[in-house]
Amino acid sequence: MNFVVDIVVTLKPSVLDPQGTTVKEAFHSMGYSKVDDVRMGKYMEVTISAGSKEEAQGKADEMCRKVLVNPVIETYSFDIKEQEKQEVN
Amino acid sequence: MNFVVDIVVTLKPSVLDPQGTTVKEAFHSMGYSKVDDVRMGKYMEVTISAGSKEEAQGKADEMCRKVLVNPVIETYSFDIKEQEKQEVN
Amino acid sequence: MLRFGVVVFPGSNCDHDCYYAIKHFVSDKVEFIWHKSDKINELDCIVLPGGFSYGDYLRTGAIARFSPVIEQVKRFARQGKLVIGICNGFQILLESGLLPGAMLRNRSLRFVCKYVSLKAVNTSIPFTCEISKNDILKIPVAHGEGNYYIDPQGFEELKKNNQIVFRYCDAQGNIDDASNPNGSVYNIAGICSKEGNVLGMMPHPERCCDARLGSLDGLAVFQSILKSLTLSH
Amino acid sequence: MMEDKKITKELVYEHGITDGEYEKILSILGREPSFTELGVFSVMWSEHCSYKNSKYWLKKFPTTGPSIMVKAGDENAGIIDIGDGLAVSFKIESHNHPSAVEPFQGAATGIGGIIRDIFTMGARPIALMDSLRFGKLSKPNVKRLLDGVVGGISHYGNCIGLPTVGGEIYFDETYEGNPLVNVFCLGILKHEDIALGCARGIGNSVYYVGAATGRDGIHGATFASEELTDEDRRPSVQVGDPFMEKLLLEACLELLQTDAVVGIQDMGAAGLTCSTCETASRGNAGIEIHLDKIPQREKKMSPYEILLSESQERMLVIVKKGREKEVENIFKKWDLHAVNVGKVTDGNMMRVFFHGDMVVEIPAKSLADDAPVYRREYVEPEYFNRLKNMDLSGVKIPADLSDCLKILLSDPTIADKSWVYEQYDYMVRTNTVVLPGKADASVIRLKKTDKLLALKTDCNGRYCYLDPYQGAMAAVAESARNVVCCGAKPLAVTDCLNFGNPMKKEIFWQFKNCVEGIIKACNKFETPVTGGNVSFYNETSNGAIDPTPVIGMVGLIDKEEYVTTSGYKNIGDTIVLLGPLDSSIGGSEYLSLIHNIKGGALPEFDIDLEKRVQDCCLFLIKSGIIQSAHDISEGGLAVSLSESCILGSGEKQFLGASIEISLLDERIDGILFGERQSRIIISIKPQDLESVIAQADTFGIPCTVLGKVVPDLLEIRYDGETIIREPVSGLSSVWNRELASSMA
Ligand SMILES: Nc1ncnc2c1ncn2[C@@H]1O[C@H](COP(=O)(O)OP(=O)(O)O)[C@@H](O)[C@H]1O
Ligand SMILES: [Mg+2]
Repeated sequence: MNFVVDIVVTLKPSVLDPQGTTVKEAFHSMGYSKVDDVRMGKYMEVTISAGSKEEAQGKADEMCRKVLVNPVIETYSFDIKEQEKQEVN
Repeated sequence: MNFVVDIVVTLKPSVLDPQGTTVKEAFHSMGYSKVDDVRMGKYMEVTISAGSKEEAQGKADEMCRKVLVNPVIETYSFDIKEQEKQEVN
Repeated sequence: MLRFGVVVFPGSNCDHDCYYAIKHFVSDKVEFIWHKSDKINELDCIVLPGGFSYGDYLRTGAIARFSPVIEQVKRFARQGKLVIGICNGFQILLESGLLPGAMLRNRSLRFVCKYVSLKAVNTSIPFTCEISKNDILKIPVAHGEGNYYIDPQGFEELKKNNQIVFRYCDAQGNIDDASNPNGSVYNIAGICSKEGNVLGMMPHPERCCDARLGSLDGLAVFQSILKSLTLSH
Repeated sequence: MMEDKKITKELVYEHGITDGEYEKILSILGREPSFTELGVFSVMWSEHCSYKNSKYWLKKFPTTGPSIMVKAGDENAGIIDIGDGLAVSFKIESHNHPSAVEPFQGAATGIGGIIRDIFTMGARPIALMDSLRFGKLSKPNVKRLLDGVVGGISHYGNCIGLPTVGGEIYFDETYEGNPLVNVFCLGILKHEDIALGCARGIGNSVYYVGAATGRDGIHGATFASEELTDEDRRPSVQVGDPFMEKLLLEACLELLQTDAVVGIQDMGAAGLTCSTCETASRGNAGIEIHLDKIPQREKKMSPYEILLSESQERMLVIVKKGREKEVENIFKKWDLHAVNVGKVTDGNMMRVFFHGDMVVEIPAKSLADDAPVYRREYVEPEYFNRLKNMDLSGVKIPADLSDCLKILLSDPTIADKSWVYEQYDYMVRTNTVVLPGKADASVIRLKKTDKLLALKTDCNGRYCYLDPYQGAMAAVAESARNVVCCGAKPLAVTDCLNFGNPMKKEIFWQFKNCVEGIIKACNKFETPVTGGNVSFYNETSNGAIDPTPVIGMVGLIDKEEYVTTSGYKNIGDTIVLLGPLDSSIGGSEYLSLIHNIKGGALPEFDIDLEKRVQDCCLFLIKSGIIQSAHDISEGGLAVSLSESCILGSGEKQFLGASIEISLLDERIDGILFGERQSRIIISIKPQDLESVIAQADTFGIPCTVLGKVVPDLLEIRYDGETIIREPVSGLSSVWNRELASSMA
């Protein structure tokens, strides 16, 4: 079976996010004053094959911990689906 | 009301994604042969205030198009919630 | 003669600079170590040079730490031998756990290449024994992710063990925010392992070993290595 | 043949092919082209690949000389002998339109492309430069473009490990919406290592190496030949992969050290199509390739798409029969896939197959060399005489000239550029002897030799607008002057000709006159043109950009001692002007910035005098007399003096200058801020003044003692009256602050 894993990696809340701050300021300077906060992260869409959803889950978690995420500064979450994700827009 | 907008910006499918490709190859060389594809993108969590969900939606869409995304190479999708997103892990 | 090895990842680009500086100004015996090597020759010091190891698109050094050569480097370090990581080399040392902490993007979000001043705050390790305490060195930085981060606990550990080696300062030696080129915690430019045999630093000492390039301050690091190795031989 | 769209008149026009051109295609083929073949012709005969509108004029450039080893136009880049068995290869290229659409990736892939042009020649790239033009910095969109472009250059150049050692940047309304991003690369090689982009030897294998092919940039070459007006036709822009290119670069250079390679060619504009037909054409051979073997990133690509894709980081390599394994092993070492996709054939045909079907059969030469060449019409634009004859005598001299100086120093075009170059790793490879910002040009050493090279790009678009012929001459002259000020003898140039739509007669007049100006100046300086690039259609709905023929100059420095920088060195040194004092303000930054006038006749420019000034300066440098040298360019004498003070100042002490000028009946603002060519301000030890005066006399140039180096203050007196008196610390902070704070 094929699974699409949508992974979001963000900086831990305790770590300063200069990129988020810059984007927030960009919004403000363009007149979007109602933007209260911006946090930036990485998004990864990984397609894997596995025998079951549980197996895919385990694999994805391992891949995050071993490669995709640096636990000193980052935290992650993911979502697994069996079919392709639908794009808005 | 406060809304949390989770935005994902990815490269259009036809555009080369060197980040994704290198990560995929890294997985393969580490023995994760079942990884079929990796696409990398940006994730942003933007907190905005708006009168209604519809207003927030419209604003978020405009912000994506005007600031966050270059439609020549990128595409985006987002999700709006009224309260804070829960982090897995 | 003391033997140096310079690790070459496909995206290393200061490998030749390190090789050149060592060969001409430090020790004749220097060789390249290919990243796929799972065996290394007898060496006294390994240099992890600057560059973009495997493109570094995920995180700097994130993929390099899985290369065969890094296993060798870890073994080498465990034996108490000297390992110096410069710039990307420092990032790899962090990712592979040989040094504590992590690198974030520069707070300006921009790459920065310029001469900076460094204060040598630990001069009791093999990499700095020829430098006097609180000496100010002018050595260039060139990086996009040199914003060193460590959590408060880890930071206390670093201080307690005297692991902070270089800090960014101004020309007069004042350590302040204005002299911090990337936003690193406590103006940290370089740290060492508890045992003192592994050094990671963002500035590039190999770029100032040659009088023709404007500063000789980088040579002090290599001369320290030479001195300490000679003494221990 | 398969998947054929029916060829209609509309389809032919959509491909930018005229009726006459289509006739020519019919007569070459003796039949109707297939859809794929039509695509092939359209990209090869586009302006970008064929130079059909400019070729006639480009052929007039001086391209020969005693040191030319590979001439302009013959290969991807020219090659120039620098002695001791070494040679250099360098070239400049534009990536204007992609950068306007996607500044970061547009600029990044520009760097990728120019680097491939150089290592294709067998040269190891050792330095980059960037020549940039933007609209006024006060516009948010300009900031976004600048940030993206500099970020993209920084990303690609730094990652691949090449120092970006210098360049230039201008801010002017004319470039708003159509920024110019020209990038330069220089490589070095041994004489015996020259590699050629040719396919010969029947039966030799054709290899495809590097990134897989996707649908990106299809018709990029055609796109570069259109104006940026219609939003919807904006094409997809490629994303660059500098790490891939680093692998390609190292692998190709390693490969070229074997003798297994017959020819090598990068896939730039018009991708696979261009590289196959050009190599075959150069080798007087035929070539056949099989598209189904081409590594593909996307599913279901058609032959048309595969052939026309401009995916980045790809090379074509012609390998000797029987040596394939050796080649594959080298690529494997660098984790690259090399695929055998075809072979060199008898005859002269380029044949392309797809799953066994022949989809293209065209004589290679007809694509590469037989593109139509047009002699476009030109006419002198109405503005030319009007602006030239504009009377400037009524321009008021401002009361506070100190204030004017500070406004000029804070003008982003003049102010410190460290915000830009500090984002580039200009030191990697440990060869950069004169760092950016320290002198009029950048200097790199060549390890294992005594030689050094000085590099600079130059062009003032406003001069070229007001007087294309003289403006282009001035661009060559200034670039030569800048390398001379560093102690180098000008060697050769590359040029990037950025203009509007060549179909407009007034634009073509600018083009023709600029080309003639370059020819005149290159002949004078004995600097042949080794190659370059033409970028037309730099127009927006607001009209064309100022004509901007950027010149990239390379000079050779024989000895380390000759290396000279701009900053003053010692208090008490005498400051001398080589060349004329002058007060004309036509075309100056001062006139534009302070009085908002773009006009007036350019100051008198005598190219013979220019050459003598440069010769004299170089002679004095070689005699060991000169402490510092800095030419006068934008902002005039006062800005040049200020810069030498600022650059000479250290952490402990500011250096200033005490200047005394007497010249009755001349406009003081013109003396201070006028921009006449042919002028270099030097500082010398007082005891050397006599020999400087004697040498100036020998070379037949005017020379004026301006004053001396003093601590802290810049003071300028005119006929005894103090008109400027400023602490250098203040000037320095005005000059340093502007660009960085605008971009913070
Ligand atoms: N875009 C750029 N990239 C890199 N270096 C630059 C750039 N623009 C200017 N510089 C550097 O800044 C210095 C001053 O440049 P410029 O103002 O063009 O000098 P000049 O007016 O003497 O020609 C030079 O060393 C130049 O190489
Ligand atoms: Mg100059």
